[in-house]
Amino acid sequence: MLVKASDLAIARGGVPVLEGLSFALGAGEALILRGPNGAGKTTLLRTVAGLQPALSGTLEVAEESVAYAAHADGLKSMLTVTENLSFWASVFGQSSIEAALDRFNLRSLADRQAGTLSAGQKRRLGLARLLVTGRPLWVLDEPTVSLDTASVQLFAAAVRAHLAGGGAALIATHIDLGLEARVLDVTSHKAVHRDIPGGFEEAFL
Amino acid sequence: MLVKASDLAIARGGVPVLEGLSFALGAGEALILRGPNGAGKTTLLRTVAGLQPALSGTLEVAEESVAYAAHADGLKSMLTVTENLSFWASVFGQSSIEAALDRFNLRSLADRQAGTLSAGQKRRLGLARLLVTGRPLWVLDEPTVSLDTASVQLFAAAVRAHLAGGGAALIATHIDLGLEARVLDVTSHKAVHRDIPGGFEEAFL
Amino acid sequence: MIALLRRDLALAVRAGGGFGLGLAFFLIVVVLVPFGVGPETPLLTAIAPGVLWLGALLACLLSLDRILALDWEDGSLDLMATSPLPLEGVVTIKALAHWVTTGLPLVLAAPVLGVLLNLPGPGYPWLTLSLALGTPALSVLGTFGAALTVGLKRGGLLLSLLVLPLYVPTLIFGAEVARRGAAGLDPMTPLLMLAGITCGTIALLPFASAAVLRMNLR
Amino acid sequence: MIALLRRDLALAVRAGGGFGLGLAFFLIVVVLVPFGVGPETPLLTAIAPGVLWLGALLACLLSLDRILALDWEDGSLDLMATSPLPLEGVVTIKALAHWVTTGLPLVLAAPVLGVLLNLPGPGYPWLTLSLALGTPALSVLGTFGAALTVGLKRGGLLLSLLVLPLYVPTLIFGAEVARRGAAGLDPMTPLLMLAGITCGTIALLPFASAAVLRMNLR
Amino acid sequence: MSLWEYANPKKFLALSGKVLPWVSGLALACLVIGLVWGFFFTPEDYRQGATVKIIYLHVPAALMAINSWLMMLVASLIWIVRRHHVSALAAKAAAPVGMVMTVIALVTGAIWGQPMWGTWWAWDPRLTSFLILFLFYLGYMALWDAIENPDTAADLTSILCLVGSVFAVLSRYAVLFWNQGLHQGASLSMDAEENVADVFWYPLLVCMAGFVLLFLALVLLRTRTEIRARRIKAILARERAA
Ligand code: HEM
Ligand SMILES: Nc1ncnc2c1ncn2[C@@H]1O[C@H](COP(=O)(O)OP(=O)(O)OP(=O)(O)O)[C@@H](O)[C@H]1O
Ligand SMILES: Nc1ncnc2c1ncn2[C@@H]1O[C@H](COP(=O)(O)OP(=O)(O)OP(=O)(O)O)[C@@H](O)[C@H]1O
Ligand SMILES: [Mg+2]
Ligand SMILES: [Mg+2]
Repeated sequence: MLVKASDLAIARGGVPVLEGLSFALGAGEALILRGPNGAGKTTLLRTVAGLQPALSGTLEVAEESVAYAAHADGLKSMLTVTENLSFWASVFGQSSIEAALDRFNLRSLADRQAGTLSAGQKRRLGLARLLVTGRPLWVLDEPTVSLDTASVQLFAAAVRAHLAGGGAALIATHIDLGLEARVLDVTSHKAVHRDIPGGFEEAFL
Repeated sequence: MLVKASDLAIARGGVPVLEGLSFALGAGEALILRGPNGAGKTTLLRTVAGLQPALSGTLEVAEESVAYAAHADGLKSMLTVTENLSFWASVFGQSSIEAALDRFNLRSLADRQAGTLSAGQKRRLGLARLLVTGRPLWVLDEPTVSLDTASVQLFAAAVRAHLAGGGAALIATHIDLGLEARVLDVTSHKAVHRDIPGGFEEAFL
Repeated sequence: MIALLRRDLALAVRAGGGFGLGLAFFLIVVVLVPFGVGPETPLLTAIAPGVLWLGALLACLLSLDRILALDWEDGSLDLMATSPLPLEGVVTIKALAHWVTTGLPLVLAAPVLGVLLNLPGPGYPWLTLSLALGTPALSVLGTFGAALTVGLKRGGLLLSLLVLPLYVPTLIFGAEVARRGAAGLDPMTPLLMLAGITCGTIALLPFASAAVLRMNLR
Repeated sequence: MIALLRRDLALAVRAGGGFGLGLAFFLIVVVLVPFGVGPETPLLTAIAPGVLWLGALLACLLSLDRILALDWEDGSLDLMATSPLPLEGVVTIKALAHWVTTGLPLVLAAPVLGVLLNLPGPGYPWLTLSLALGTPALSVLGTFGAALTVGLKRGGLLLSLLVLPLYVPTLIFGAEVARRGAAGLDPMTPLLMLAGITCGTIALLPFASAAVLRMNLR
Repeated sequence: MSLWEYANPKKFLALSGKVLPWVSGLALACLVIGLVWGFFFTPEDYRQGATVKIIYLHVPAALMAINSWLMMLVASLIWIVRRHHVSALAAKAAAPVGMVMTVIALVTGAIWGQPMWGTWWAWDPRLTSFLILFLFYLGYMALWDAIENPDTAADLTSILCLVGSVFAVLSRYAVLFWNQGLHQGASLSMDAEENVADVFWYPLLVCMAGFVLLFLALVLLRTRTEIRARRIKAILARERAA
């Protein structure tokens, strides 16, 4: 089991946004998060990635297993595509970036500075970073933003390969990725109990 | 006629990307730009918006007619939704922002700081800005990024209303917006004549 | 235009930057000087007008990159360039907003800080006057530098490098007015020069800034 | 870790920031001082050690917001926090990279600039030594300040405000070493204090910086 | 067409390729003659002793430091008005040369100042304005360096050069006003009375000619390098896009 959440409640900016979330992901599984804008998908993903604490409930994530991809890609515009990837590869203790370049069709852009890429090309580079982390659990926040249809296919294929290799993926998205995966619609988990213990105003209510 | 391009060639970072583009947009018309990542859609839109010069060909855009919406929304995270909109309204000499708030369902967020909105809510605010410009020609670069399906509907309705009111729209997108509009696929216009006069490296070849 | 000024001032106040911090930096520089050069009063008195002018200049300098960089990053500048506002107007307003949030508080605070450095009595009005005349030029020149470096990622230091030599005449005449005033001499000549520089930059530089900005947006 | 250091240095060089600009700012501050306080040699000699130290401090200060803000804005910091690197290591490396690109060039350039301010002969080795010992503390303290302000939009001035008081002890002892050295007195006591401060900050502050950073990322 | 024809990079490369060896050769000859003559075949000054000989480096370098900024200004104007790439690149090429000249003037001046004024550095107006000039060079070069798109870089740096020139002149007056220093005035006037003695004067003239030629040669060389660099970039871009 890579992640296991039970009766999780999360807050953003001190306001509870989702509650009663329970899900689990094992090797080879993917879970797609859906929900309208502002529902709390980003907040949930940040919690799973360990960037913010949960409000209540339990969340177990395997140690050193998460590769997180947020809205921002964390690219250095002054470095080339290769340099950007190599940096992350060595941070995560991996050595080769060749597979990632090939899989996201970045070979021809390898020596371009990241700052001169188009929106979709940047995003492809951001996704290629996932491959060089070597981490089993991908936590992805709207990964296909500004990708064209061919690139969305590339991405779906990469996810499928990752799952086949024993990985798992937790993906928030608004579009159909063509993946066979469970879907968790967070709409029904909207927080109504404004007094969930742990909210930072709670002490004053 | 709001825009008229004939045999337009454009370059990005000194490299010609598209050539032989001809199109025209009159009142009530919309044109959807399609093409893979890195094709040059953003470059074309920036040219139409007057932010960069064309390489060759002619481009006629009606004076003071363009409302441009880029990837970045130009929001000030420290100002509230209302303040952000009012600022742009007064820059463009308009007075009321009520219609824009209603049309993009921002009423309930009106007093929130823009920085605390979710990705999709920010984008809605960025699109609402178009309504307060009062400009007839909308030039939109992937406007529906991170919008949920309901919001995409809102956006399509807004574009339809704009067209019905005598406006025009030039939209680059990768997804289907459900608009009845002509489509221009830029793929076939990829620049092959590397010696288009005016490219800044041209003199050196 | 007024809307832009109002927005910029609101942002300066709200973002926690604005008024307070420029002043605070000025205060700290002035306070650090005795730590650096030692506490002897005659020495401090001798360097007081210069240090106050230098402090004002550095406080100004430090906030220059706020003038345009934020608007560039979030895309507002692109949108403004396609709006009915002329870019010349935009840069003028930006300079004005910068002066109101940075220069003006410094002018008001300088006499108070003069006390810390034992500025001689007759120097106070001249110091204030010279700062009031000179700081607008600093803001306008700074806006030019900001427009030059706006495309470059965190051009902060490059900006300083470009702007500082441009500040030299203003600093010399400004400090000279304050120095002569403090020494009881006649400060008219440098005062006139200072006023001339300020008027000249305000009249001409916005055009250069707008041109440069247009190129950077391209 | 080494990868991070290498990347930061590459970025400093590539972004046109790095080595050159910190130095340039130092140079400019030192050059501007005489314009402010006047050209009299004895006066300049008297304030030279202090001004050199102040200039180094301000040059350091100006580049502080590069330490973490860029990585924050483009999301790298979030990604690094979820990577196997410990945040303590990240902030240490960041401080080291800052020192190599800013502090080290200042140390090397200070003697040259000393000439401009007529620093007396015996002061040179002590000035260099005090800067070499003191600037690492400035970088480490600066990283702490950068970690504190990283969430805030363009916290540049706020950062200065927070960091400058922290710089006071380093400045006092550092300038004292240089001053005593220049005057031919015995600079041992302040030198030891300076070394103590530097060792202490290097040993302890990274933990505080990492903790603060973790909170800011939340 | 006329002269502007040579604003075409290829024509310029061809022409400058032919001229360069001659200019370099002449520069070398003038410098060797001038310096040897000046250093070994002139009497020592009765007050300054042997140190006076540094004048053969100092004055020509100071001269070229100013002239090279002037040349950059002219080239920038040409770029702004007529947009000839070679002029932009020539301005870019001249900057480091001018900066080195400034540094030579400053350093030889400092070396000279030690015996003459008893100090390496004094805040004399002429020295000070050179220091400011040095800063302008530094800023100009840093700006070229920081911008990726070469056309934008040319545009921005030429405007900086224009504005900078105005402020360089302003600074010069400000500095003069601020401090009337130790350095002697211009003694290069045609007025023979004010000139240095002829024995020093002739070799100095040769040295100055040598520095002018050296400057020309270096700028030509560097412009050619810049053009070739742009050519490589253009070809790479074309290949990548193809
Ligand atoms: C470091 C600083 C110095 C700089 C930047 C500097 C700059 C200059 C410049 C620009 C000129 C050309 C003047 C002209 O053509 O009108 C010049 C000439 C000269 N400088 Fe310096 N100077 C420096 C230091 C000194 C020192 C220390 C001396 C010592 C006595 C000196 C003596 C002269 C002499 C004799 C001339 C030639 C006279 C003339 O032709 O004008 N300079 N210097
Ligand atoms: N910094 C913040 N302070 C306060 N509230 C915030 C903050 N950031 C987000 N919110 C609010 O928290 C809620 C959840 O936001 P979140 O970003 O998780 O939504 P989301 O599901 O990712 O939406 P989207 O699909 O638009 O990205 C939203 O209502 C949003 O307005
Ligand atoms: N600053 C730049 N310098 C050099 N080349 C650039 C620069 N910006 C973009 N390019 C290149 O120009 C081409 C066109 O880019 P553009 O952003 O117009 O594409 P796009 O069609 O908008 O793609 P996307 O769908 O990914 O947004 C791309 O191949 C891109 O790599
Ligand atoms: Mg989200
Ligand atoms: Mg695009």
